[in-house]
Amino acid sequence: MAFEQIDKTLVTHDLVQDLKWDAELRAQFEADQVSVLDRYPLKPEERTAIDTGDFRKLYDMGLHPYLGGQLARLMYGNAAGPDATRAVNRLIASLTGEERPDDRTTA
Amino acid sequence: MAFEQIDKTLVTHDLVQDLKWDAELRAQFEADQVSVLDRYPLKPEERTAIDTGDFRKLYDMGLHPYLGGQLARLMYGNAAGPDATRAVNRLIASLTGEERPDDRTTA
Amino acid sequence: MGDIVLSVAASHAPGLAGLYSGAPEDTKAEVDKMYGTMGAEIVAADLDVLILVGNDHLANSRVLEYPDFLVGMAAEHMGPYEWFKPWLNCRDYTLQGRPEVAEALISGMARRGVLFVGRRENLRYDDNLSIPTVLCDFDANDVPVVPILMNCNVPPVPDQRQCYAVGEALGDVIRNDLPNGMRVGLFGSGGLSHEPGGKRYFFIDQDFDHWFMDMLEAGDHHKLLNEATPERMEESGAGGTAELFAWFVVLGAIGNRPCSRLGYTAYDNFKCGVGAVRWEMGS
Amino acid sequence: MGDIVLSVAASHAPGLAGLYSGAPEDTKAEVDKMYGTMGAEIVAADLDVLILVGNDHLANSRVLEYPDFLVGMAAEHMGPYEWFKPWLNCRDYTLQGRPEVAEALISGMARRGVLFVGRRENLRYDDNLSIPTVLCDFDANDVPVVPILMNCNVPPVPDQRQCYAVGEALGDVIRNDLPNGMRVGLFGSGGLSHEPGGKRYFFIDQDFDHWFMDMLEAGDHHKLLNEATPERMEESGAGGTAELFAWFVVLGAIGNRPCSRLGYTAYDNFKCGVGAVRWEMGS
Ligand SMILES: [Fe+3]
Ligand SMILES: [Fe+3]
Repeated sequence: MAFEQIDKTLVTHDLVQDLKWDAELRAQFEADQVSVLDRYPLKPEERTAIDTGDFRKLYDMGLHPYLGGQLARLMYGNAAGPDATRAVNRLIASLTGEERPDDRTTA
Repeated sequence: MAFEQIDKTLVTHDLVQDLKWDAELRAQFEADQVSVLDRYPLKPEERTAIDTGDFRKLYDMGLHPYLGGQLARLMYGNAAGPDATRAVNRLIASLTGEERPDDRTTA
Repeated sequence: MGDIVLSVAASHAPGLAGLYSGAPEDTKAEVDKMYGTMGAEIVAADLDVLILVGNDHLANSRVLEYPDFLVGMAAEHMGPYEWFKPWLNCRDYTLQGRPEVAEALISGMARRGVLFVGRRENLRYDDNLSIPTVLCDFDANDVPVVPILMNCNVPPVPDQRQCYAVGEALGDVIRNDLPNGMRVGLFGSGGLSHEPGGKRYFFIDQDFDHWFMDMLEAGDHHKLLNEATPERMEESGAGGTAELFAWFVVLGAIGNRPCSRLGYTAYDNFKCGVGAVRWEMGS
Repeated sequence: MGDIVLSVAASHAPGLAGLYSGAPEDTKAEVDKMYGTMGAEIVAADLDVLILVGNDHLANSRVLEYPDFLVGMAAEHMGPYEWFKPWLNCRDYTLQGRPEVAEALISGMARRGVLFVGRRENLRYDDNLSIPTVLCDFDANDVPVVPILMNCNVPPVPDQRQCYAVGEALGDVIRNDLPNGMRVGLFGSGGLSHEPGGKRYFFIDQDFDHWFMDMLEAGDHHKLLNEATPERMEESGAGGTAELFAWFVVLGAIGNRPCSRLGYTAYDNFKCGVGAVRWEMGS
């Protein structure tokens, strides 16, 4: 991932930041992801990539990796320990295309 | 007025910008200036200068002249023509210490 | 491979709308000539986008969080902003935006090391966009616009050299990142000498204004970059004259091109030297 | 005439709080040593203000409106921000701010041509401020803090030379604009190698980390400025390692001073090389 590939104008960035900054929106996202995503003018392939947890596609479209990591935690778990480790592993699995156990902590 | 003298942290800047951006606040300011000013953590001499229309003092404290011009229009009239000309003349009179008729348009 | 097919720069004093009817006939005629010429040439140029660079005037960001360059990314630009209406006394307008061009500018400038902040919402427009719009009839002629509002008077102000360098990067983005054949116009909005909100609010420095436009016509950018400093601008009108840094962005983008003035007038009630120039962009 | 009486820099990996209890004993001991030493020295230095420079991590501004440097002007800094709490798993804290120092920095940097954006509200703090706070006990010891949150990974990123130059200006402001005798500490927060959110999320480049701290100890700023480029940082962890640019701000502010490392550990679950250094500031 070259940082040059970041597309600053990608709408997913606003989604992730709104979710971090607005506890109510976050609760809605956890209860009904679809209804929250419907409010954002995402490109069709951007929306599909979020729906399917396809981080590789999102990164190819220019998602900022730091916000990608946070999106994974918003989707898969944000608490320190096994919870966030699972989120990290699912993110890496999507980016590399490799199977990866949820508790793996080495490269 | 050297632009170097601007104090970016002066609270009056926020007051002027809020008044421009919020029609309701502006209506309150027109009806009851004191009640609006009370909401801002202005320094005592900054508050007195606004209360007395002492722009020279405000500029010495670091008020941005562009916002000073707009504060004069908020206080004395914002419409093109005689209205704004009066505001400009009162501002200049305060800055220079010269008497100045409300309709003067030359240096 | 976008092409810069048109470049102009002009004053945007609010009085050009709000105080026009009370101005002397010769002033009105000079204003009509300058802005009429620009309007006709802009329409004739059949632009895909007009990039307008001008002073933000503290309209869109707080003093403590004031960016150097703010790009209007909206699909439509509407103005004037409500509070400026009585002061401008001009018609309301809606212009087509070009969000995809705004995005390309933001991304392209970032790759070239220059921060262009962007906002998707309609920005607050005062005279910076409104005066060119209503005097050159952008609205009636469906001229698509991307506005770049800049910092001309909140310290630290990007100076003439920095703005010229930003313009060089902008020109590079236009030529290399925008779609092939896209017809781009540039409009530097602001100046000439004036001191809004200052002791010398009604002061117009005609000598400076002619000196500056003479230098543009002479085409000596080296001398211009050496002499048109913030200090020199401040002498001729603190916090206002430095709006001419918007013209340096245009200069940097186009490099050295033949330049001619389209007119000039100094009417005290406008509180601003009013002039316009056009650069020849070749065919 | 403020005096910089203390300068340190250290990693702020969130796992230092949230994953500490599960770390190996030797890792814990190394962490305790580094942050314990810094904490004790900061308390002993009897600071009037600790200026902490660290990555904002996209916590306080949108990607499209992301400033290079954001100063926390609040009278109190409270953290961690709610969403970061489970991930950090550290105690809540309230630190004294120094609004008048924050204001002096903003104004002083503006006069020196550098834009420091400021915000009066409490900022959202994640590991950048929280980890130093809870590991060095700023809260328990009433250490007054002015945080400067910076852009380390949103294009265009200020590079090592730009950050060093910003640090030079900052040092000048501290020495010339702050009150006589004010005791100032500097804390560079961030790094070492890591790649948050990337394919190599668990990667730690120990060779790079030692190379970088060796260079600091060798004190060759010229070589450091030539070699610690954004590209070199990206090789060792895209978007994370460049947090070390915060250390360059400290370097620029203090110039060449003897430097020694306080420790280092590379525990995979921290997802970050963790090290700390201290510069000798003389008496
Ligand atoms: Fe203007
Ligand atoms: Fe970090």
